[in-house]
Amino acid sequence: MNSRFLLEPIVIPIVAGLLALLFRREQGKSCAWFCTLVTAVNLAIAAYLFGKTSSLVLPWAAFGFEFSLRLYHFSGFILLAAAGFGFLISLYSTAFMAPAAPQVDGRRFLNQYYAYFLLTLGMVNGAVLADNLIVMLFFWESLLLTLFGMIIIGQPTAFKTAVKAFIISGVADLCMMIGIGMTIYIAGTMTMSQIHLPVGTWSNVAFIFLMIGAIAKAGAMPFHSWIPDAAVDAPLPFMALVPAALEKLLGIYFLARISMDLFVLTPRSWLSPLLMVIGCITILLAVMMALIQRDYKRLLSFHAISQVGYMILGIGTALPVGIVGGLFHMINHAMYKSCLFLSGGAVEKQAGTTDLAKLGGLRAQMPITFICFIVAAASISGVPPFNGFFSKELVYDGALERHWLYYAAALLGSFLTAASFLKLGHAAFLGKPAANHAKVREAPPAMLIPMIIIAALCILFGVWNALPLKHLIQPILGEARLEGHSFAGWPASMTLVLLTVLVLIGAILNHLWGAKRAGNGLGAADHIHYAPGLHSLYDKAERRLFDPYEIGLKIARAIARIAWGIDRGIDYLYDTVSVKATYALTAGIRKAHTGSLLAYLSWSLVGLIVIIALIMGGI
Amino acid sequence: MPVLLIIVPLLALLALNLPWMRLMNRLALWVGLILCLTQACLVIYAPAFFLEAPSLWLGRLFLFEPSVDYLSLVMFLAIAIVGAAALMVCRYSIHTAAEPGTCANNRFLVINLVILALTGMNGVVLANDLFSLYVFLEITAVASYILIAAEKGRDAFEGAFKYLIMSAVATALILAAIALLMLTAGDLSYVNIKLAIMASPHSGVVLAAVAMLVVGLFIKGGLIPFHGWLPDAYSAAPAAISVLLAGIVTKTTGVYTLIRIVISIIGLSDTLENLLLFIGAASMLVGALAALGQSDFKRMLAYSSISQVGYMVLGLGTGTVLGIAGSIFHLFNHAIFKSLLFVNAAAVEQQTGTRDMNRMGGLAEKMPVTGCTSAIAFLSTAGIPPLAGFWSKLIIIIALWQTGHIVYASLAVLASLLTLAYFLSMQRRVFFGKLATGFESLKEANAWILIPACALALITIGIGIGIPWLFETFLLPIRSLL
Amino acid sequence: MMLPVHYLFSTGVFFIILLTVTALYCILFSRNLIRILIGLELLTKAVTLLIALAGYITGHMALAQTMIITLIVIEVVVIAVAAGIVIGAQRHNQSLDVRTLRNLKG
Amino acid sequence: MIIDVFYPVLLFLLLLAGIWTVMTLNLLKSAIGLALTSAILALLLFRMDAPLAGVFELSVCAGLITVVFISAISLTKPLEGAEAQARDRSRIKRFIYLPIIVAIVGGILYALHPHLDLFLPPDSLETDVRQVLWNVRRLDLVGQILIILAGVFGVVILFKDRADTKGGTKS
Repeated sequence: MNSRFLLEPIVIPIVAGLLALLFRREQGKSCAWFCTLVTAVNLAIAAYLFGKTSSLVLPWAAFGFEFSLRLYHFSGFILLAAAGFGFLISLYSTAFMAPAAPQVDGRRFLNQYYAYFLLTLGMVNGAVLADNLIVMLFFWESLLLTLFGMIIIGQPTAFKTAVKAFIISGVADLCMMIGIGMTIYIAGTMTMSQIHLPVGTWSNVAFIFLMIGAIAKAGAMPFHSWIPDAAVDAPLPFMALVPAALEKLLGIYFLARISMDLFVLTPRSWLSPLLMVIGCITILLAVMMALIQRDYKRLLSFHAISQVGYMILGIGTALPVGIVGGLFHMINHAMYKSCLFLSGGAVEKQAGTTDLAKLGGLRAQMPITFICFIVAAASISGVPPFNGFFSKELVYDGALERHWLYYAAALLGSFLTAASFLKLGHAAFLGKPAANHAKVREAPPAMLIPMIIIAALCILFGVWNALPLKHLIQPILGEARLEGHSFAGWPASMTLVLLTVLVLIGAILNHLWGAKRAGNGLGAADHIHYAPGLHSLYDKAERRLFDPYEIGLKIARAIARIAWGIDRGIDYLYDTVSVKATYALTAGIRKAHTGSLLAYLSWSLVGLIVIIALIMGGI
Repeated sequence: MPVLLIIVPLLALLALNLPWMRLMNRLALWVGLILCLTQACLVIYAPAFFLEAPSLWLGRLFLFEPSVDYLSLVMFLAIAIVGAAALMVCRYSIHTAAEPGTCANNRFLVINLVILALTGMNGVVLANDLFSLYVFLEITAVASYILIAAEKGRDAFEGAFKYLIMSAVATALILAAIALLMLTAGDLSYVNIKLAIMASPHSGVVLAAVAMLVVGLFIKGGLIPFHGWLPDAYSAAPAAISVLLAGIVTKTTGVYTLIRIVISIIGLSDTLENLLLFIGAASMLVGALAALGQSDFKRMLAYSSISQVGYMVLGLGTGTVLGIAGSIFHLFNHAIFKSLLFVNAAAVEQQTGTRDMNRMGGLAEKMPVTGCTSAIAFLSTAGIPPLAGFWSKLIIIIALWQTGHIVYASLAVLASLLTLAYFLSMQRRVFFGKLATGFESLKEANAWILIPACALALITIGIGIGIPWLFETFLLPIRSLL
Repeated sequence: MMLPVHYLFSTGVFFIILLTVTALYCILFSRNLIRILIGLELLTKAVTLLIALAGYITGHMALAQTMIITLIVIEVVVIAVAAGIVIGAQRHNQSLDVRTLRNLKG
Repeated sequence: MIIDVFYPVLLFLLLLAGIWTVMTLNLLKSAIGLALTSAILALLLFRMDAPLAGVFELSVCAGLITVVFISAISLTKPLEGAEAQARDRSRIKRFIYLPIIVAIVGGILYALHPHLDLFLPPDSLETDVRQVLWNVRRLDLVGQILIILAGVFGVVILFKDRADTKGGTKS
């Protein structure tokens, strides 16, 4: 294979994305199919590239800086996964973003939507393939722009959310930039495949900065707060594509790279517990918030945060079993969470709302959507034998090996996840049909097909977990690290499985009790919501008092006020002194140019005499 | 083969002045454009054409082996580009005489003279002998005097006269220096003079010659305090000629020659280095400050030109490879963006009938292409990344920093801020804001001016992005000259 | 006793400098444009003499002669053009006074 | 060698002619003074074994350029009456210092008596001026053609309105 072929997955989507901008607003449909075609091509390329090894180095600038790409097993895998989601969600968008759908914003800028879609895909491909830290940073940062663009074309209120997402990601990327700078300085090279840094004070700091960038991209706490807002404001396929799939893939990919390749993360290093704690906190807090949501999309978005915790927890264990679990969870999560978002989109499009209080009984009207939802929800809750179950078991294994507290936290998270999905499913699909939804139909095929494919994959990856584990995940770690273990098949420890099942049964019982108490599915979690002590915390959280972004904004405002005061003073100085001095000088110079030839000539002659004296005297 | 750069235009000129006036009148512009574009294409695609030895019959005919190196190539390219732009502006702004058939058709003569000036500059770049250098300097200068006065306005004569007198004094200085150097070397080729100077570097005759030569070139390049003629000549010249003058004439006759002479003949002593740095910094600052106070569009650009020449001399003054490469690079960039600004000035002057910036306003609304390209040019001049000007200024500043001239480096940054200030003020007064009264029926200029404007803007952007290529291909080879 | 070459040179340079001073004085302080041109001519004369002297002293008279011839040709062209410019300026200003050439300033 | 009494005398005469050219009140006389200076320079050139250059100097500078100047003077109308007198008075005031300055500079130069070290190169092998002009410096010839062309264009442009009176003076 010609190694220049590696440029194709980057160039094709980006060029196509720019071309998409040329479509006029009325040509939304052709634009949509154009985009689907491009993603299909991209998928074909990714499938072709998968499993191959290649690298490409193009000299790019005079400063010893190269544009280098590297394709190997891991990047090929992520490339393939991203391409798959890209294609399916693009297909889904053709129906969802159809101009006929009145309730969806964003279709006003359909060409922009698809342009950002393709650009995002191209940038992700670039970031995954990049073998040079600077090149990767370039693509990584470019994602910021498409992220901003994607959100801003949503609801009219989306501007605030877009700015929020931009600033949060920007801060995280800034950290990453610092981290990359330090890494390059320590390692003395920008080529990722040549960097293997041992543990040390400075490399730890660099690691933390890089980690912040990676987990922020994946959406872990405390860099999560834009996701729930975006879930409401941005076009829905964006949620399924970016925060649910691509950013998880990219963030966890990079996290795995830095903890396995660039740095050597060992269980003994204090970084490992740090990651695990972040993982646990993310799991618990996000799922607690998810539990009380009353909006289909918002609830899902909190889960998108919570599940990242499992991946970080898994990778943070620094044990093969945990890492395999974390990576397996990454791909599983991308699948079931996109499936869930897509089902949410189907509900939104057909029923016209995602407010759980206004939904109900859709089971009969949208049976296929319901089945897909059940599969995905079972996956995310870790019900055997769906894929989520297996990856979670691996993470549990790893966590338990480190400390039982991590395991307990993860298990509690699992309980709450199951509870919240029971609530969601109950409220949306079971129960009494809402009065004004009598005419709701099943979604169009273009939306159903992606959901069905993803749901089928969820089952496949669960039942036949040897397929992804042996062919996709385990080669990433390599034989040396695995020490001959294979994690395929039924989980090793029956005790843990039993505990999991017990927890799930507990969740169902809890739900039944709560639903009976509240009288409907929506209120099934109210007893937790209004539990003493939790109630006020929840209230404050809902008012975003704990949102790091809001806190940051407050601090920034205070600093700005102080700085403004200082600035006035300095400004005054500038205004009076420097500007006036400049203008005085200017006026003086103007006055000197009288237009008299005599003056000009005499300046020259004086200059001549001075220079002759200078040079002759400088002997 | 490079000698063809002089011979072919000469033959073309002679052919143009054959008796078929009507035909030739129409052909002249195209001949000029073809000459320029051929030259540019040759530099880009076939630099070997210039570097190879002359073929046998040409060599026998001219007994002349010009020394062409990468420095010359950059200059040939700049000359060709600016020349083409100026010719197109000629077509736009210089009107044919009332009786189009006669030989005294103004535009025809102007185009002939522009070709002559370009030929002269090619000769300046080619020369490897001081006296030939002088001859071609004079050809360029004489063509410029006539061109400035070509429209026969009152100001045009005034500008031309001042330029003529100052330039003639400069020429006398250069000639005296040549005579003194001949006294030492007995010959005038760069190589022999260099050897002679190396043999007796501290002889009074040589030092006096160096001083006079340098001052002569300062006058030609319009450096502070030898710049008196420059704003007058630039602002009084016809629009197309300002493009040529500001873009390339003074840069070739002044700055390029200075660089060439410093690196091929006299070398840099400490005194000369300090002198160049001081004069460069002074030009940079005074030019920028003076530009800040102008209300005449072209006069402001003229002062800005002085300021930019200051940067080039500053780069030369560092004496390092990086500095000189930056200096050449800035010369090239300046040729592009300053001609672009003058092209825009031509468009504005022609369309509005005034050059007074205080009477303009909001022209971008009516002349969007002009407004946009001028914004690109001024951003490049002010050194905003990633446009071309940023890189060359950056290289110069880095070179200053490396040689320990931190004060000069910070002055360069300061001057860059001033540049931004006066250009912003220009852009605001001319193109932005509310449309000034009286310009309601203003139209965009025609293609003869928009094509060069867009092309130059694209080059500026392209250089900014393609800097690595340019740096490797043209600028780093300069290392071999030192 | 001075060497003949040195005598030639220093005497020549002595008068060349004085002639240059005269010419520059004329260029600087004349108010008549034509007289400024005459000053310019005097300056050129001084330079011509310097070239001849240099050629003579070094024994490169042939080279110096070709230079002088070229120089004279150029000089004539410059003066013709300058005369044209002066006459043009006079037509606009109705005066040959250099002080009328102060329209461009600032 | 021309080391005889004529050399300094001719130089002195050259200077005197120059000063007279500058000092004289009449513009026409000034032009003639310039011609005189040229003629003396030509004499010097003859004595320096540069006959060709001398002939050129005599014919072109003393002849042609003087014609150019005189035509230019005749094309512009001189001041008359009181204005002319005022100008002459201010001219005398300004130019009375010239001989003094020349004398001072000369005195200083003589007193300093700067000793310039000359490092002379070897003599040239080529002594025939035509040989040099035509064979060695052919590029300068091309340059001459170019500059004459420039002169022609210049004269045509600048004197276009008066082509009948002025066009013929340029070769």
